[in-house]
Order: sequence, then structure tokens, then C-alpha cells
Amino acid sequence: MRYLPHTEQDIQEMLKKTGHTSLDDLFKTIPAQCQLKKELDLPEALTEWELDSHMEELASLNAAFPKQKIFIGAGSYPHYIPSLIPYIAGRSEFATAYTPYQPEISQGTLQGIYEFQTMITELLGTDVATASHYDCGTALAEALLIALKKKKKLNKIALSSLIHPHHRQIIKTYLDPRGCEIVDLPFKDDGTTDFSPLDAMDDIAGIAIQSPNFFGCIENLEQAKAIADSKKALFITSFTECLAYGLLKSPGKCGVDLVAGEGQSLGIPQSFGGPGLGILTSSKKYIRDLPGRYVGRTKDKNGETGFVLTLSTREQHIRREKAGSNICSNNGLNALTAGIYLAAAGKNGIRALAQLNHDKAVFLEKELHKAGFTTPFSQPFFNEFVVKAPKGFKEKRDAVKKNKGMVPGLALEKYYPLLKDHYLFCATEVFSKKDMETMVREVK
Amino acid sequence: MRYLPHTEQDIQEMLKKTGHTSLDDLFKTIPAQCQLKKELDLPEALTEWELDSHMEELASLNAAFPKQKIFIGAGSYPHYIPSLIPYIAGRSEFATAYTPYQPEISQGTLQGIYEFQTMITELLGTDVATASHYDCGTALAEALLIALKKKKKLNKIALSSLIHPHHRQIIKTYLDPRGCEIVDLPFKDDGTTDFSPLDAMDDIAGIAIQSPNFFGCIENLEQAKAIADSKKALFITSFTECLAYGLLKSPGKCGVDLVAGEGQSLGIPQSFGGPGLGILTSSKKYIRDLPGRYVGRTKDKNGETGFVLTLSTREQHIRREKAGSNICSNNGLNALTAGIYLAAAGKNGIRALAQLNHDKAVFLEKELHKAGFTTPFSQPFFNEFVVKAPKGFKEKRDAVKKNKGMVPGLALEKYYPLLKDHYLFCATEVFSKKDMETMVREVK
Amino acid sequence: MENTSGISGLILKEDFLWNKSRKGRCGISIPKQDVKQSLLDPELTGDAPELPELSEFDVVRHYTRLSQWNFGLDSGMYPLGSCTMKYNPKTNEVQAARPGFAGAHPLADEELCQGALEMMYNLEQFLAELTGLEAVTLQPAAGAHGELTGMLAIHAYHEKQGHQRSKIIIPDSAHGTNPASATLCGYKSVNILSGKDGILTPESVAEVMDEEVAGIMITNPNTLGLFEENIKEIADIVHDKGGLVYGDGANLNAIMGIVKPGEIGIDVLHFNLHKTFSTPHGGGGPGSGPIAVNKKLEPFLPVPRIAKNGSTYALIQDTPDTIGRMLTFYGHFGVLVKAYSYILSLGGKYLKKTSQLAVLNANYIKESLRDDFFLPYDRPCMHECVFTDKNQEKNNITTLDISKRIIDYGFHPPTIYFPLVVHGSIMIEPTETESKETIDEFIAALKQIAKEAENNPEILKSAPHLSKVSRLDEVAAARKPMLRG
Amino acid sequence: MENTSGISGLILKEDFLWNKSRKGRCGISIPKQDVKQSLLDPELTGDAPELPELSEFDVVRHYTRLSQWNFGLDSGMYPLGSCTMKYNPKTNEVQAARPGFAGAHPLADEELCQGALEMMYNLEQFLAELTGLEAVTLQPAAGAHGELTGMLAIHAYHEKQGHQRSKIIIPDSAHGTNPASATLCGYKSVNILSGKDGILTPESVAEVMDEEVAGIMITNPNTLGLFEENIKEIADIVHDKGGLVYGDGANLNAIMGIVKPGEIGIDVLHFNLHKTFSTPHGGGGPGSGPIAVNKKLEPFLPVPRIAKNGSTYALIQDTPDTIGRMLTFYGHFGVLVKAYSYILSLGGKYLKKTSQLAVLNANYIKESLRDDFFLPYDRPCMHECVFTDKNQEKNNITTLDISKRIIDYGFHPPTIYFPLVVHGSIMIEPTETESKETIDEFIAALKQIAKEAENNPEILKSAPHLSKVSRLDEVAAARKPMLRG
Ligand SMILES: Cc1ncc(COP(=O)(O)O)c(C=O)c1O
Ligand SMILES: Cc1ncc(COP(=O)(O)O)c(C=O)c1O
Repeated sequence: MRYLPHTEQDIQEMLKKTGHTSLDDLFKTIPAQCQLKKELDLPEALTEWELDSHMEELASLNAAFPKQKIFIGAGSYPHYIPSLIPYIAGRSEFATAYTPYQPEISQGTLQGIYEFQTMITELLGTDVATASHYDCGTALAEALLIALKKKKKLNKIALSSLIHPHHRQIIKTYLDPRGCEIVDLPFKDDGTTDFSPLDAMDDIAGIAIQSPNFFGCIENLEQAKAIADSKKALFITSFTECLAYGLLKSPGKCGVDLVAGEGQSLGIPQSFGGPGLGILTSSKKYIRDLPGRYVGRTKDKNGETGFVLTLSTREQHIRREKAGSNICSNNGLNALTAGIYLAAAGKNGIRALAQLNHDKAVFLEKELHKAGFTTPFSQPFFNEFVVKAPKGFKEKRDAVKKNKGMVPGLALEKYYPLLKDHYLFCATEVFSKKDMETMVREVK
Repeated sequence: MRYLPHTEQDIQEMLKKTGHTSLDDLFKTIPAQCQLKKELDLPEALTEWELDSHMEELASLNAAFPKQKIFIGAGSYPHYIPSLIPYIAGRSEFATAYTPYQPEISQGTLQGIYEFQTMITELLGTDVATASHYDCGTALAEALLIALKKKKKLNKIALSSLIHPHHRQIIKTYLDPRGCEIVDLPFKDDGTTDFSPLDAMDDIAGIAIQSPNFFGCIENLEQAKAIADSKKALFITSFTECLAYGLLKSPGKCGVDLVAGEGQSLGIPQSFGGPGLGILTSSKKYIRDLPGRYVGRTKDKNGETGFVLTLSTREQHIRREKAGSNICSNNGLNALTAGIYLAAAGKNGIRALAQLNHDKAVFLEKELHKAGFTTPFSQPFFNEFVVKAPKGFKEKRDAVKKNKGMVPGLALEKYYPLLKDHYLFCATEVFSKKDMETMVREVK
Repeated sequence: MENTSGISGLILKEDFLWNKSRKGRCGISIPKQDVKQSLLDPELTGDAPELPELSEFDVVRHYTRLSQWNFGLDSGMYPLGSCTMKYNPKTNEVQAARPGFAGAHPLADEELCQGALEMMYNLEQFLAELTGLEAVTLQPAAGAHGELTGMLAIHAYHEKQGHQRSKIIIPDSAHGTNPASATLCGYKSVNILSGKDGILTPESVAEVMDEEVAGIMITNPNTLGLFEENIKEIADIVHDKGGLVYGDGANLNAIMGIVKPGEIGIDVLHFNLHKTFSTPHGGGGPGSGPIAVNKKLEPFLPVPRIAKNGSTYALIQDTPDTIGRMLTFYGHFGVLVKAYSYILSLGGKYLKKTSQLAVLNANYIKESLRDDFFLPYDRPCMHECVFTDKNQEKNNITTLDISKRIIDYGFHPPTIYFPLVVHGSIMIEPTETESKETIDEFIAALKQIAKEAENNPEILKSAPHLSKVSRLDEVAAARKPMLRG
Repeated sequence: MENTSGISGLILKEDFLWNKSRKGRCGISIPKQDVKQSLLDPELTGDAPELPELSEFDVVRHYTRLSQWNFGLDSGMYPLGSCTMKYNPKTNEVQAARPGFAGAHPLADEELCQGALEMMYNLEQFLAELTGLEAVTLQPAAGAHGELTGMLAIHAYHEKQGHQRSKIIIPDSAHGTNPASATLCGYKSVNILSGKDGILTPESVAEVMDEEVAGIMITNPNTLGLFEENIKEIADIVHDKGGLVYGDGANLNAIMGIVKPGEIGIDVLHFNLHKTFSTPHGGGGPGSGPIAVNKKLEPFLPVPRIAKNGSTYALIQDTPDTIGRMLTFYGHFGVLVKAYSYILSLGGKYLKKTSQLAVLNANYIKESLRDDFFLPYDRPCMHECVFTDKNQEKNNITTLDISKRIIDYGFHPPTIYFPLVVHGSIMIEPTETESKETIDEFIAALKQIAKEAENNPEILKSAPHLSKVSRLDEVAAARKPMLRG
């Protein structure tokens, strides 16, 4: 096997040194009754070439960007990825390193993540950002844990029903063991969160909303912040489409305490939903509360600037059962990737792309409108929006899905049972005007 | 434009330093009547994404390995390329460097080429090899130029008619200006070169044959060497399928003076015929005659081992009009690639692959035989062979070509007008038994 | 420093991105505007974020230089204990990058995702077979996330049993993520000590096990690289009192094809695909931490789960007792593709061989260095071995000094100061993909360092000498954190 | 050495492949044997070649380390004069690697190669438009090969005219490949000197031009970075006597969209796609050297040629007056794909801008360093500028010393000792993809080196200090060549 370097002679020489008679003999400290009696029932080893054809066969069974036009976002967005990004992020010095425990020979990863932390706080108007979390859903769950920790006496949080339904599920799963009460904030007619259930409550540890929310609508963060303040609750926001903040007012500017977000749009392939990039960022106040790694700037013995993992006394490997989070490995290489993307796009690029995404979505919405779809929510959106489909759409959708390799929108009924015939559509810079026109023509 | 870093401010500051009033002004030394009056008539700049789709569209118009099964070799062979090879050879330190004129910061390229030179001479049984040439055809032409240089008084060479027809064209093109006479050696019934035209000649500077030859047959190099010796001619061999020498007796062992070969099979994609890898290697005697770069081992000031380009006093940049060749840039990265391939395959891998290629070709020949094809030449072959097709084959070939994405063999009539209905087939490790059976079934 | 790989060469400084920024540059292609521009209400928009402005080449060169300051696994041996830094095959990267995988949308209709679902289904089967457990979820994003998933399942199990428990037993040698994960489920950690030969005794478990204990978290082989020989008895003790046994599978590389955790009493086990299954660690992640469970715990696995109906694959979005959902979608799919490719490339036979050779390499190192460094537990080890700096103490040399000096010899240092149970531990995990020659070089380097500790301790104290920076001031970094530029 | 990019860091030694070989290892997958083995007559076979035996990881690590000893364009500025080391866009690599290109067989039937042919046809059109010439062949494998092709066409032209000629005029500043290429066609080089301002005078050409002269080989801008202002008159002189004008297009990066060589009297011109058109040089190649010709020379272009018939593309395998064939197939197709991608990415507008900025950068360097280094031709330059070591002679410092010292500052040295016409030349070509900041750093480094030459010449003499090896003994290498291990 080409990955295993040991020749028969190597094995014999090494066994001699260790004082064993055979490879099996190495395991004699394992009680016999623990040892497996038969061989593993796994497929025979494939050659590299058999693997190639098997995998290409599997891959070809999936609808995928760029071949198929999938007009869905909902937490995973098709965006162009500049070719320099996989090339650079794939360099073995980055990709095959472990967590930078030895900073002297990990300065590349460390400076790269430090720059990522910097650019993310710049994008979101916050003060500090961690080196990454798994994804938006898990980052958001951690943010709510912080709220509960900060407000020790309270055990109640409020979640907008327009937070990604999967994220709400994650939060529920994370918080369940502590018997925490979750107040569900319904949505208003305009497609934004309805805070009225909070009117009578004053024991909320944290309020979380997503913006743009799951319907694509842009929430009014300043107003929400005022409500949170009036309740003395931590105000937490999340987002699944990072690119929106090339255009929208940043959560930091709106006074948000903690921001959890998904960074997949920043140069990371969709990959059937993962690995993405969990972003966790906040105002300075929470610097010691955010979970996971930070890279900090310091100096070496000779006074040269360098970087280290820092503030690790918050973390599990030091605090063990007293740590606020258990996170260890995170999504570092994707953070580096997002950093490369932000550096390449830059101030103007990110703005132009964000504006273009919005333009495309507005165009698509108008086209659908012309084709008989209605738009139930009036609040402006970024690059996703909800429409109510005319009769017969489902069948047409099935047909183009099969024959044209197009996937027109995501049915919302599954997530919001009352929203029968409602679909969430997404348009990004990867869809040309013609793509959109063709799709609309097919489902009209 | 994302490749051009200059901001408007940069340009103004720099113009100030250079004392010009505008970018146009920089060109004022160019006489007005030399300056272009209108803009270039070229397409507008494409975005990276437009380029992607344009190129994918063009690429998809080609039949290509691995999607299509092209049973043709004839100088370009489908072989598996281990994924490590493009990954490593694509590292920018290798790919974006120039020729190692500054050895202190080019030791990677230099050791890599030194190791290539070593392994190539090992494979071919020779003493020295250059750092590479363009391809086999041009390398062979250079070898014949050496023969003419060595035998100053003679102006006649003999070429086997079973040397790749394109290579013979190149040689003719290269030698034409010197009015050199080329004796064409016909082929015998067994599919090997007929040396009998030489019987009456004693003014031949060099004799060149290809083995395996264009018909795939293995020539008897020892016998040919004896004939060349008896004529006091330099004996030159070539090959288009490098992998053959994982199995066959090496030309060096057979006493060949100069060997020119094609290294494409060693991990280099076919790429519609280029860039390939010209191999030039010989016995020690010709060390100062081979054209192009050599990497040599030496020491630095501190006694550390290091490598440099050496023996460059043979080359154009020193000898100018007195140089034996004009070669400057060669196919260095492909030489490095071939080195990686040889290192990864190793002694056992190269042998096993070569044997497997032969096995596959023998199988295919037998299958075709069963299907009514005849085999005109009796001499053993490596992984290519000639068959005479039964009636109706041409039409069936056209049909599978269109409908099945298979290309069964290369018609030889174009190259050898007497060989009507003769086809050159190739089988390598990339064709499974099933691929071959399917193809034969379709054309039967 | 003869015969060592570490030497000094030219590398290049590189300033921060923002110091290289110049107004007006942009390093990417902006698609052409083929639809009308629509301006949002200015109330909603902000100023463009002040990101650096660079050309494409600036960006390429910046990160190329940064990369050259890093030591990767492809650069040299990386014997980081507990991290299983084995070769990351390049073909795995090719597989994950196929457009049909990399461009697949997680919410496209099921019939458009059959290839992705089939791959995941198969991988679940493989992981179940490897562990002798019943069912697998691929959702957890990393090892710690797998722990949390498993512990939540245990929590749900006890809930379902009608009596929630309050404690969890955790050996002193456990990884920090274990107690932290248990805490997240509301369990109080009860720490127990390893016995004097480095493994747990049934007695120490029996002593603390009661009906308030939800279970035990065990790493086997443990973080000292030793097989927990009493695992079956311990499991029985825990099971007898209604508890469950959580297995931390970080060290699975020692026992593939040798021991099936499900057969020795483990109820739930997490994998680190970025360790045992060769997926690159990316300088911190993304990893992937699937868990396998037995029948008892299967009902509690997170949703969605993958089902095979005839020849099609489907996602089951809800099961009655599920703990819920652990990640937005189905796990780190791109990482799963690589692990799946790895398993297929080795098959059962070579996975077993992998474990055998990993254990051989570790024992070989242990035996070779036993005279030079102190072995706190002098027993046959599994895939890693743990030394300490005790022999060097007299020269005032610490584990940190030794590890920094290793850098000068061209190797990545081992894991240090973990497990905590051993003072000054040096935890060496060579993995099976290191050849005997490389290991011999590593041994020679460590022997020389042991000599230097005697004869020239200062050279260890001041190490590393060849790296871009020397030892960094971590105290200052933490005291006055500078976390952004 | 303040403010310099060059610093020292850890790199790793690496032995020869064969010293790492162990019997029985193999680093690749051998496809399964699904057909019977057939043994060849043992008379025909030899022993397996003694290639090194390594695991896949051994190979990856070996070459990764080697690569880390190299300085690439992505590592830093590489102002190698005459080589146009501009950014090699990563998207070009993606395009060339598409299976439809990389896996295409050159002899598959024409209708199966339409995409490849269309790309080549388009590229020929683009190159013709850029030069104002009529027809293009993409066949030549590199610049020198293009020269040979062009000179063979000139040779065939004269043959066709009925009177072959014997000589060729070559300026002293020409690249060595020019006279060498002419010699291959049997032409004797007649060298002429540049005028005192670095360019050719019509008089010097007129003096040697006669009916025995086949033509002249001119590089414009020439290798001093100067535009040959008398090109039209010179071309007239040559044409009047029945000669032809060969243009060496290595320096095309200066004049795209500014001058069309075909309009100033050039009959044939070669391109270096690996210079002007951004394809990577690969540490020595493969390059690509298409030539463009005017109507006079078109009949002599090598075959096959590419024709467009309606919407299909065809190969014309024979033309009556062709010189024949220059390469086995159609040229370095994989390189052509990259150059084509580059042209499409810039379009006419940005190709012109490219030349403007390349010239701006060179002039900026020239003006910035004029007080520090001697400028043999003090005139506005094109895309490169040439200095010499004359100012440093008094301190016994040579161009070689200066260039080696540049390495310590983290830059690749310029081209040195070429063109030969200037003693100790230092030929700096920054290209347009270097930013002003990088160029300012480079200028600062050179100024500092000029100061060091005064104050501390020894540091130049002993340079480079940071690279893996110091100056190498080239004399020993050539005296007793060791060309294999
Ligand atoms: C024994 C052990 N358990 C758990 C973990 C946590 O795994 P991860 O980093 O993937 O979250 C580690 C990782 O270092 C470990 O070594
Ligand atoms: C002016 C000039 N002409 C010709 C050449 C030869 O080009 P190539 O190396 O592509 O053969 C070069 C390359 O260095 C050159 O600089």
C-alpha cells in the first residue's frame, strides 16, 4: 500500500528493537477477550484510479453548481470562487499543519488568522472575533450560552422564528439539558420579527434575531437593540449570507452585543452544506466570553513582531470542566480562506458584489412577479426573498428539475406549515439575467 | 484589471519621477510613424467567470481521456497520473521560477533536474542526459545534427521509415538547409526496419531507428548497432513510449550512441500533443555534444553540496553563432514532473506498469483477432500494434466514434499509402478489459 | 547538530494586508452588470467595510510568503501526540473538489443529491463496521462536537429512562474536551486517577459509580498511549449501575481491525476523521467528528438520518427520541468525502496494517529513547508514547526547552504538557506513515538533544534558533490582548 | 539591512531520492490485473531499471522540501531582464487542466477536436492582430524554436526566389539564440554594432547589406530596453536589397497596442508566450514561441495549419511551399491555452495598459537609481533598463557581487552580463504586475547595496548570506562534470 512505507526488513528490524516477535505480538497487552477474532468486513482496497471513477460516478449523481442552476440559498449560497483561493489555501504548509501550538513555526497560519479576525470585525463593525467556529448554527448556540452565563439568574431566551429553522433546532438541542425556556418570536406581515410577545416579559437573558432573516428580509437592528436594552437582555444577531454586510449597515454599528454568522459565502465551496465557517464576534466587553481560539499579536525574545494563540485560559484544555465551551478543533482553514477572499475582494469588490447580488435578486423577484407569483412580505431583502407561487407551480418545478437541471426555489411549507405554496428564492452573482429569464419562462 | 496594481495616484507619482506628462508620453521616443493609430481589434476583457464558461465550452467539444476511450497512441499515450504529481509540480516555487540562473535560490529546481537526469540515464542505460528538450521529434533532429557534426565529411543519414512520420518530417525540415541526403530505410514483412539499402553505402554519418517503432514493434537494437558499427555510423535510437523501457532491454545496454525520446508517458498530460518532454541522453563520449542545459553537482564556498547549470560553454548564450544548437528554454517543468513520476513509480512500479501495458495490448490484439482483424506484422510489440481491418470497419468506426465516445485506432493509410485498411491500435493501463471488449464488440 | 534536517534559508518578510492596501485596487473579477441596479433604502445600508485593497498578485504573494513561515506535515515529521498527523493523501483532495460534491446544495431536492447521500450512507456503514457499533451520525463537526453529541444522547437516554443523573466519571488523563462536553450537558465531572501503571483500575471506578452517575468517558488507548486493559470490567461496573460508557476515539489509529470498541463495552464513540482517517487538519480545522452508537443510544441520534430504501437514499428528518440537530446541515461533508476516500483506498486489510505499523513505530521510538528520557510508564505502548523531562530537570531543562530545540533539528515538536497527569509530558505519536529512516533521524536528534541538555543546556534554553521568530512572549499577549490590526 | 524582505528561517535538508530508497516500496497505485499476463521474449527484455523505491509520502515530502529551496515569482519580485516575469494568473492553470484539454489526443479525428482547434484558431487571430502580421503558426516550442522556424521560412523564401543567400545581419546586442538559429539555417552571422546611443543606425546596416544577405534579426525594443527608432529605415534598406527582417519578439511586453511590428517593416516575429503572455516558466520551460509572418512568408509556414470552414475547424496537412514540420504535434497546446486565457482576460484595452505600465515601472526604476548605478545609455527606456557596475569598480565590486547581495534583500536578481554589448550589465525588467510599493522597496534595497559597496564591500563579496547555499563553485562543476548520482 503506497501510504505505508515499511518494508518487510524494516518491520523485522524494528520488532527486534521493541522485543516483539510479530506485529500481532505488539498487541499482547490487549486482553484476548478484547481482541477482534475476524477480519473487518470492509471493501477491498481500491486503486487510485478505481477510486477516481467511483467518486466521479457518485459526484455526477448530484445536482451541483455550476452545471445546474439551483436558485436556493437558505444557508448555503452559490458564489464564484476566484481560482487563486483553492490554490493558495491548498498549499500544504497551510493545509497539512495542525493547530498552531508551536508558534515559532506556525507564523503563517497565525498571521493569516489574525488578519481574518481583523477583517471580520471590520466587516461587522465589532471589536473582537474568534479564530472561527464550526458554522453559524453552532456559533449562535454558543452566543446564547454566553447570554445565559452572563445573566446567571435567568433561564429564558427569545428567538426570532425567522432565524434559520435548522439553527433554532441546534439551539434547542444545545440548551435542552439546562431546561432553558425558549420564547418564540413570530413574524409580522412585513416579513420581520414580531417582538410583541416580549412586552410582558422582563426575565430574558438574550434576544436573538437573524438579518437578513430566513425569508431574506432585512431586520431593523437598531429597533431590536432598543427593545433588548429595555429588557436588559443581551442582543444577539446572526446571518447566513455574509456578503450582505458588504452593503448593509453592520450589526456592530447597530450596537449588537454578539454576532454569530456563516462565512461560507467568502470563498468556501458549498460542499453539500459543510464545512462552512462559523463566525463569532462581539464588542470588547465579551472578549473573555467568546469560545474558542484567538490569535494575538506579541513580540519574540528579540523584539520581533509575532503571533500566538492567546487567552487560552478560557479554554477546555486549561479549564476543563469549568470551560465555557468544549470547542477545540474549529474551522481554521476556512477562516484563512475567508481571509484570502476578503483580501482579494477588498473594500470595493465586496461592495460591488453585494450590490450585484441584491440587483439580481430584485430582478428575479420582478420576473417572478410578472409570471404570476406574489410577494407576501414587503420588507426589503438582500439576495433572497419569499414568493407565493401560482397554481400548478409544483408540477412545473418538478419538470424543470428533472429535465433542465434547474432547481427553482425552496418550498417553505416544511419549515412554516402555514406557508403553503410559498417558496424561498435566491439569486446571486452566479446567475445571469438569461439564467433567470429561462428559469422563469420554464415555470410560468 | 485585477492583475494591474497601479492606482491613478501611483501612476501620477511615478510619471512625476520619470518626468513624463502621461502614459502616452512614455513612448515619445518611438517615432510617430511607428505608432499605432487605432485601438487593437481584440475581444473585450472577460471576467474570470466568463472565461471559465467559455473555456469549459471549448473543452467539452473535444474527445478526451478519461471520458472518451481513445485507443490511439502514435506519440501521445493515455496513462494514469497520480494526483500527487500536478499538486507538487504546481507549487509556485517550481512552476513560477525562471531557468535557475541564480543557483543559490534555485536549488530545488536544480536538485530535481539532477535527479531526473540520473533516473533517465538509469532507465535508458546511458551515461548522461540533458535537462530536457522540446519533444522527441526535435530531440531526434538534434541527435542527427550531432551525427553530422561528428562526421564532418559526410552529409548523409539513414532513417528508418518506422520512425514516427512526424519526426521524419521534423528531421527533414531541420536538415533541409544543409542539403543533407536522407536515406529512407523501408520496413520488412515482420514490421521492423530493413537495413538492406545500406549494404552498398559507406558514407553514412548516422543511422536512426525508433523502438518500439511506429508500428509498435520492438526493433532488434543489437543487430542494428552491429550494422551501424560496420558502417562507422553513429547509432541513434528514439522512442515515443517511454514506459516501454520499464520492460525492454535499454538502448544503452545495446550500445546505442545517442537516444532521443518522448517522456510524455511519465506523468505528463497529453494536452492535445504538447508540451511533452524531449529526452536526450547518450554515452559519456557525447557529453559535450548534447545540446541544452545540464545540471551538475558541485560545492559551495562552505563545502556544502549544491547544484548549478554547467557545461554552458556549449550553449548559445556563450557561443552564439558557433553553438551546436539554439535551444534556450526547454521543457524543464515536465522534466521535473517526469522525475516525480519515476520516483513515485520506482523500480517495481515502472516494471509492473510496463508489463501491464503489454498485457493489455496483447489482450486487445487477441480480441480484435477473434473479431476478424488480421495482424500483418509478426515482431513482438509493446503496447501498440497494427491490424488490418475487415470490410465495413470504417463505417462502424465512424459510428462508435459518434455515438459511443470511442476512437478505435488510427488509420495508417495517411502515413503509409500502401497500408490501406491498416490501423494502429494502442492499449495502456487505463483501458479495462471491459473497455476493450466493449469496443471490439461495437466494431465487429 | 550533524545529520539533522533543520538548516537555515532565505524566507521573506511580509507586512499586514492593510499596510499594503492602496485605494482603488481590487483582486477579483466582478461579474458584469446585466440587470438594473436597485438601491436599497439608505437607512439599511452602511459604508463599504474598510477592507484592504490589493491586486490579485499582491494577495497571492502575501499568502505564499505567509505559508512559507509554516511547518506542515508535508515539510517534515509532525509527531504531535493525540493528533495522528499521518500523510494526507492528495487524491482525497481531488475527490472532495469534484464539482458534483463541492457545488452540491444541501437543500436541493433529495433525488438531486443521491450521490452525496450514498457516499454518506456507505461511510456510516464503514464506521459502524470498524467499531462494532450499530449506527452512526456524521453530523458532528469535530471531536469535541462528537463528544457533545454523544453526551447529549446519554443525557437523553437517562431522561427517557425516567431518571436523570447528575455526574460523569472522567479519568485524570482525559482530554480537556471530555469534562467540558459533560459540563455542557449539565453533568458534574467526577475525576478519578489512573492506577500506577497508567491505566484505570476497576476499583477506582467502582468506588465512585452509583445511580447518580450517568456514565464514564474513557479514551482507549488512553492519552498515555496505553490500552485500558480493564475496559470490560469497568464497563460492566458502569453498566450494572445503569450508566453508559462514552469512548473518546481520538486514538482509534491504534486499534483498527484489532479491537472493536462496541465489543468491549463502549456504548458511544466519536471519531476524529482529521486524525485517524487522514483528512488534513488545516492549521486548526475543519475536522469531522462522527459518532457511532449501539442500539441503546441509536434512538437519540440527531436528525436528519440517512436511510436506504431499495436503491435510493432518503433523509429522515424526524425521529421520536432524537436529541435534535447538531449542525446546520449534514456534517462536514467535504471532510467526509476525504475520509471515505481514505477508507476505500486502504480497505479492511490495510486499515489493520495501519494500526499495526502505527503501534510498531511508537514502540520503536519508546525503546530507542528509553535511556535518554524518562518514561513515566514503562510498559508496551500503543500508537504513542509519553516521556517526561525528569532526567533533564537537574540541568534545569524543561519539556518546553526540549520541544523548542527539536524545531532546530527540523522536526515538529511532540505534544507537550498533555496529558496533565504526567508532569512535563512529551507525547510522541509518529503514525504509520513515517518511515523507519525518518524515525531513526528523529531518534538521533532527540538523543543529541539529551546530550546537549547535559553539555550545553543554554542552547536548549535559547532555542529555537532557526525559525522566523524566536520564543514569543505569551504572557504579554494575554495580558494586553491585541486581537486585531 | 533595514526594511528589507529577506530574512532567515527554518528550511529542511533533503537527501537524494536514491539514498532514501528501500527495497519494496512503491509510491503509486498499480491498476489491477484484469487480463492475462503475457511475457515477452526474454531476448527483448532487460532488468527492471534501478529507480528509487519510495512511499507516496516520501515523494511528496522530498519534492515539497526541494520546492522550499526555490525562489519563485510568487515568493517575490523577479526582475529578470528579457524574461518578463509577470504574474502567472492561477485561472490560466485551471483552464489548461480541464480534462477536455488536458486529456485530448492530438491524433483523434478532427471532428472530435473542434474545441482545441477553435481555441488555436482564435489565438492565431489574436496574435496576428497584435502584431499587424498576416498569419501565425503556434507550433514552435519556445522562443529559440520560433527563431529557427522563422529563419527556415526566410531560407525557404530565398530558395523559392531562386537565389539562396549566405549571410545574416545580427546586432551585437542580440540574444545568443539569434545567431545560433541563423547558423542552423546555414547563414553566416554578420555582426554589427549598435550606435553610441544604444540603437542601430541605418548606416551600419547599409554598410553590410548586400544581395548575399538573407536579412537581419532585430529585437525591438532591443535588449538594452531601447526602441530601435530607425527600424523603418533599416527595414527599407534590407528590403531594398531583397532581404527580410526577422523580429525577436521577446520584448513585446513593451509595445502591445502601441506599435504593430508588421507595420514597421518586420516580416516575421516570434512571441515568447511564457514572457509576454503570462504563462509560467516552470524553472526552465515549457515555453511557447509562435511566429507571425506577413504575406511574403505565409506560404512557408510549417504544417499543419488551421483553417476555419464555416463553423468547423480543420487541419491543413500540406501546403506546397511549407518548410515542413517543427514539432511532433501542434505546439505546446497546454501553454497556448494559458496564453489564450490571458489575452481574453485582458482584452485589447488592458493589453495596451500592460505595456504602458511595464514601461512606466522600468523608467521609474531607471530614474530612481541613476545616481547609484551607472547608466550606459541614458535615454528613456522601454520595459527594462540596463545599468552596469562601473560606479562600483573602484571598490572592486562586480555585477555578480551586486546581484548576489540582492538575494539577501529578498529579491531575485536582475539578468546579469547580458546584453554582452555592455560591460557588466545589470538588466532590470520589473514588468507591470509589480506595484509601486514593491518597486520602491527594490529601489531602496539597491540604493543600500550601492552604499554598502562603498562602506562595506566585503558584505557584497561574500553574499548571499541567507540562502540555503552560498556561492557555488561553477568552475569545478564544469571541470569535472558530475551530471548524475
Ligand atoms: C483525546 C482527544 N479527545 C478529543 C479531542 C478533541 O477533538 P477535536 O479537536 O476534533 O474537537 C482531541 C483533540 O486534540 C483529543 O486528542
Ligand atoms: C531576446 C530574447 N530572444 C530569444 C530568447 C529565447 O527564447 P526561449 O528561451 O523561449 O527559447 C530569449 C530568452 O531568454 C530572449 O531574451
